[in-house]
Amino acid sequence: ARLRCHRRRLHVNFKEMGWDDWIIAPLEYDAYHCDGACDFPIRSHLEPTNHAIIQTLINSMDPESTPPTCCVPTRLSPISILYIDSANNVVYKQYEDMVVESCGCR
Amino acid sequence: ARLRCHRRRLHVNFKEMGWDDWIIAPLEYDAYHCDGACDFPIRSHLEPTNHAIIQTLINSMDPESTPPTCCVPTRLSPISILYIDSANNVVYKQYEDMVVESCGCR
Amino acid sequence: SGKETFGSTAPASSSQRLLWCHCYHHCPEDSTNNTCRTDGYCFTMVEDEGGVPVQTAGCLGLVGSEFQCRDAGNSRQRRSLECCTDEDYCNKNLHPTLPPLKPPLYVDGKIHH
Repeated sequence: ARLRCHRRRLHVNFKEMGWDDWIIAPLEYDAYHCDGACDFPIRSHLEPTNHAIIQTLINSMDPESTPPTCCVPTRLSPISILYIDSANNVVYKQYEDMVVESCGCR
Repeated sequence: ARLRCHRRRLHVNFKEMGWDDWIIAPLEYDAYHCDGACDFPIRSHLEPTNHAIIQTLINSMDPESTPPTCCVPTRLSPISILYIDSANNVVYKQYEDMVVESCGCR
Repeated sequence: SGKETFGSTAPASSSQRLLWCHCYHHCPEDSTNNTCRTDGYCFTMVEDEGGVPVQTAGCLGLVGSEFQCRDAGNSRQRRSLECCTDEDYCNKNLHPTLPPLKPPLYVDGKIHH
């Protein structure tokens, strides 16, 4: 059976993406991603909304009519990036929502 | 090609769910749900996070290693329900996050 | 690959003005006359779909525009995306072209596709 919704590793390498021409540091970081099944009952740590619970129940009644809910990030954290902007300035900026801290069913 | 992420109809019928023994009204309502592809580039109305954009880019580089992001509710609204509680009282309560107002890629 | 024509003008949001863009193929549900509005950039993209170049256009939000407008250099699908922000509907003047096909890999004398 498919694993339940959880956080999985995702290592991002900006150099491989061809961004080492504008990003100075970091050139890689751990972003993680969310994957896995959201089936009934949705456990509390997956922080379902009321809608997610209703949709999950209807999916279990009639899977063809309604898809299950999806495992997505529910809490994210920022990282700071040192880069060269389009006017050739060196900038140090915090980018919000870059790292998955926890996953849930929505 | 699969439709892109958008809001779709989902009509909820509490009677069919067997809940008309405790829910007085409404016995049905339109909950909607989110469905569709989240592919590059993620348009502004789908309100992607930075992480969702990074994950989408990595998925387009290496689809086997990383799944695409998922189309999920980004804005929800409540409905009020009149029901009989376990102590046989008639209660009128607002349930949060019951209706999808908009969808996005996360 | 993405060519970003950010130009010197800052994105729309810094002067709290939203930018109108031309859009087709997946406009917002409440869109009228193939237009959309954004706090970020307009874009036009061409991608290779089964050998046929398909063009799409629309709005990208300011969040993540540095990433989306630059695209990732080596996406599996051939595509080219350009962004702009200098005036309303600026993406009508963007005409990205598909990057050249990658030469097949020559390994141990055999052609590997």
